[in-house]
Amino acid sequence: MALFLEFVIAGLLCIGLFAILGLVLVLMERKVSAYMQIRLGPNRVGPKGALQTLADTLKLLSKEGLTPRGADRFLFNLAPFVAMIGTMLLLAPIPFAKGFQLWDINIGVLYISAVSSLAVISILLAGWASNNKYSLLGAMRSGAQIVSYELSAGLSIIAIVVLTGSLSISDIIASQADGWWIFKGHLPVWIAFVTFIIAVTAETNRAPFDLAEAESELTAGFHTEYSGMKFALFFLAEYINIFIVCAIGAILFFGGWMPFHIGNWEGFNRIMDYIPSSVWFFGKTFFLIFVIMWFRWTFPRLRIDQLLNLEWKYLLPISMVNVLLITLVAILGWHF
Amino acid sequence: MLEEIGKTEEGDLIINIGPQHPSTHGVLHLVITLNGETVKKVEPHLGYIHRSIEKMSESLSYRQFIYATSRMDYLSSHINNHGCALCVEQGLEVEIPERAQVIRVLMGELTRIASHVLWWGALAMDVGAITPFFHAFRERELLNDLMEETCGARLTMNYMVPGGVMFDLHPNFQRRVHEFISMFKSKIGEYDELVTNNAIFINRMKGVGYISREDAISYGCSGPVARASGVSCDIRKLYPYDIYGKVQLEEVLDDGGDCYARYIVRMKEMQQSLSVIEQLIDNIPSGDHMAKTKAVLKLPKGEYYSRVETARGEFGVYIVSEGKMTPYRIKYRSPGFSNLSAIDHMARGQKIGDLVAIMGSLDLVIPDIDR
Amino acid sequence: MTASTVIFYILSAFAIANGFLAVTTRKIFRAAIFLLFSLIGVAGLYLWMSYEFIFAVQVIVYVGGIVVLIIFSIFLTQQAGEDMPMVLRGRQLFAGLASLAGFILAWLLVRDYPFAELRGTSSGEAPIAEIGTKMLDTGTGGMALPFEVVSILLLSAMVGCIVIALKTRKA
Amino acid sequence: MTLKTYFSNIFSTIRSLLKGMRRTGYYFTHHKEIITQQYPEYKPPLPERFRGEVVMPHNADNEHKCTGCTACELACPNGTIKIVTKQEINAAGKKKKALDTFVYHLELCTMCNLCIVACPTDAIEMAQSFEHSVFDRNSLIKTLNEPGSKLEEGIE
Repeated sequence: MALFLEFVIAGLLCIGLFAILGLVLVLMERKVSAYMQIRLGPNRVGPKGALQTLADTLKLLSKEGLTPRGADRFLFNLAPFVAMIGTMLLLAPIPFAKGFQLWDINIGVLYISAVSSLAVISILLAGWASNNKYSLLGAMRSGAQIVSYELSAGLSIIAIVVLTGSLSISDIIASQADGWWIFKGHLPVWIAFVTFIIAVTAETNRAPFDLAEAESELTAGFHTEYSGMKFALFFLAEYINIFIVCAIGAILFFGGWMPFHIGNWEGFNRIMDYIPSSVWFFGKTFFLIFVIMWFRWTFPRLRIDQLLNLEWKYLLPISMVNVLLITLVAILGWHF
Repeated sequence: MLEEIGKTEEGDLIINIGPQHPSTHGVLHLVITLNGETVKKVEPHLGYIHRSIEKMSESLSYRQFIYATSRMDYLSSHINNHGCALCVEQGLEVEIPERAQVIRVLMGELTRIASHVLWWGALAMDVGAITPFFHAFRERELLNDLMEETCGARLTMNYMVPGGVMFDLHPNFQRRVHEFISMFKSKIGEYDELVTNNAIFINRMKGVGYISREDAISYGCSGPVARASGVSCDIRKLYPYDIYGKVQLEEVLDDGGDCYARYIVRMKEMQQSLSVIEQLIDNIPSGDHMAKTKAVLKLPKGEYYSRVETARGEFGVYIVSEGKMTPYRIKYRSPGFSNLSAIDHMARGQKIGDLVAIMGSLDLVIPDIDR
Repeated sequence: MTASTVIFYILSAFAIANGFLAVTTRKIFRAAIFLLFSLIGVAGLYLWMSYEFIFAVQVIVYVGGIVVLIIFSIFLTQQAGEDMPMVLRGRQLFAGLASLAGFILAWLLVRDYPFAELRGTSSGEAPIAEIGTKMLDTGTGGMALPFEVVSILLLSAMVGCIVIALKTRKA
Repeated sequence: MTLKTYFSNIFSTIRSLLKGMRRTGYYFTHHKEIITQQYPEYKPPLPERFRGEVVMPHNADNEHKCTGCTACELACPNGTIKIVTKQEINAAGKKKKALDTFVYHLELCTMCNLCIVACPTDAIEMAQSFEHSVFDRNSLIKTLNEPGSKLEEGIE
């Protein structure tokens, strides 16, 4: 019975986190874009516009969810839930603070990369079932995109796995107690980090790799026909996905909830320890999220063939060589 | 599911871009035939905002019809009005005071910068970068403000009238233009940082939408589109009107023929316009801003044609007069229409993303095409 | 009946029901999706047995790879949205008999396999490092040879793909 | 493609991208560059030549300058102005044409300023108002002369 209660509490917390993260991230995106575009952004609803996304959610809730004629009704309605469930499953192994992890699975990062491949299914489903040519083209694009970028994302994760010698997320974090991998690992880890950021930006369909929805080409791509709450679910899943991949980035390269320590500066290190571990975790994650948003509001979009060229001609060969380098570093113990 | 009307016999996908589509900048309807992502054919369908301005003008007097041309190419409304005024003046055979000529050229060049700045932002948005659009509007707002002060309107000016300009310059005009020039010069470097030198942008533009010199001529392209293919067609140089014969102006030519060449030509044209403004702004001759004309204008029986260089290319006004108060027939030669006709040639064999880039590089203003 | 058994039956029912739907639906895209759910159900069973590694591999390979590939090939074929023609009665019968025979065969194997002996050795969680070492082990129980054979198979498939892709380019 | 161009490509690409990010990053951190104007609270001053709608100024004695000559009506390209005249007996006892109602269709007006230019007595001018939205388009049909107003002395 206690186990059951635990399940219920964990589930409720997850859903709550989901909703809050969605609201916060959408607001953050709008504010970041506004300041980069010399605008003010939302500033009417609530203090400094803080309740704007809540108002938008209420609007989306009250809107009619249309299903276009000729659509495969069952699959059309299923797609947003697949997107949502896939994302929700990803929350399980993420440690939000020291010892605050829902499920310390021994194959943590492998689990993440496995379950995140569900996202592509939801996009393919949505694109196909909408009976819309834009959606179909968007789905085709994102299929090709996600399947290829999973490779280099996986390889850059493997780089850290090689250094740590474990797939478990808690082990990976524990291995960074004396310094984050981004500082300990020299150039190869930096290369892995850059590849990782590029690959996950592509995997989450964010600009400059937002070809699946490319608004100037395909109006809205795979979710052209979605409206109301069904659209909101896609939207939410996209933002939570960003949070999750950034959390993984923070765990792999920035030590998750590990505070920042410098060698033997005992005083400094102690001060750093006073900052709660959850602050460290969310700080790092949100920094990475900001970087990804920064990309979006700076760069033009790539074309589909350039996108695949980038992966197959640049990222994949580089990260393959990089894995070899990392192995060398790990075997010879060159890292600190 | 898609078999109803969406396919050709060879199994290619037919897809509608527009009439309502984010990248058509208005209600342009393109029917494109796709093989996968590759464009096989582009068919523009026009007429969604046809307002028969030419026919309407036949019932308006020679003072009245000019206002309607602001609503054709609304981004170069000054220059459109200028062309009409020139055509009427050609028939009236009036001498325009030099001050009016200088004001007209100044306004025309400011309009060109305002139009190109907007195009720059819109092109960046077409290829997926949204931020430059807002930065472009910062500069454009300054121009709009200073034009509003003199002309009384921000978009549809109706400032040029047969015989000169409607009002004299506002006393603040020179100061504000100087302010704009210094501001614009400090910001133009940002344009390069954000877009011009961006590797993704260059990749999206280079080698895309190529049109050769011969093809550009045979499609009747004009303006930056033709000049990017090496066709010398700047009306300001070839058939100088008003004060253009006396100012230093370089015709910007490029032989790339692709989207990137068109981009570079327009960027350089902004610099040229800026230099024309700098030459004129401190040397505005004093005098009247309008020649004396009769209260009711009547053109002698005959045919009149005048052309000006708008931000998009050659704009021609053709008037047939029967000697009455209203023209017998008016025909406008709008640059956008001819430039659009080349889109099929440019986009064949390219990707959908390229089609959007090509549309952006043509700088289409749909009311200019439909009239 | 413990909660664990309930979960087992739910997962099995989910996998079987979706598998059944996959072969009975007349829309080919839906068939692919039901197949996907069936595979997810199987993955869930692995997770239930706390073979997390196999679960992850099942999801990566089947959900992320094979089903996506199937969906892609559905996209690329025409008339994929239409109902497939009904299968002839005779073929239906034959297919039914074949699957029944397969089921009986599998059942016989399962019935006669000495699971009891293995149950003692399995400690639940499979250590990943051990799997990795076994993969490259050339001694007894090592998987080096099958691993390399599979690698060569995949390599030749890849080369074959490239050759086919190059041929169409020339034409 | 040699290995050298391969890597120099990568580096030049990354450099150009970082430059763009530096620019947006600059604006992200420099909030005084923000150009947003909060419209209903802040109303930007409009220049005196701004063309918002045609109005007919009246002086303190409720007098206007319109003689009802219909020059503006003729000048208007859209038929925005309709002038209704009446016969009036002036101080000298002579019968004279005078303005009865000056009907202005704001919904048809394109703010081209031709009527203002055409008016020989400067009776009408452009106002700097621009918030014209209403729920009923009939309320855009306006009578510009005030009730009971009359022509100013000395205007012919």
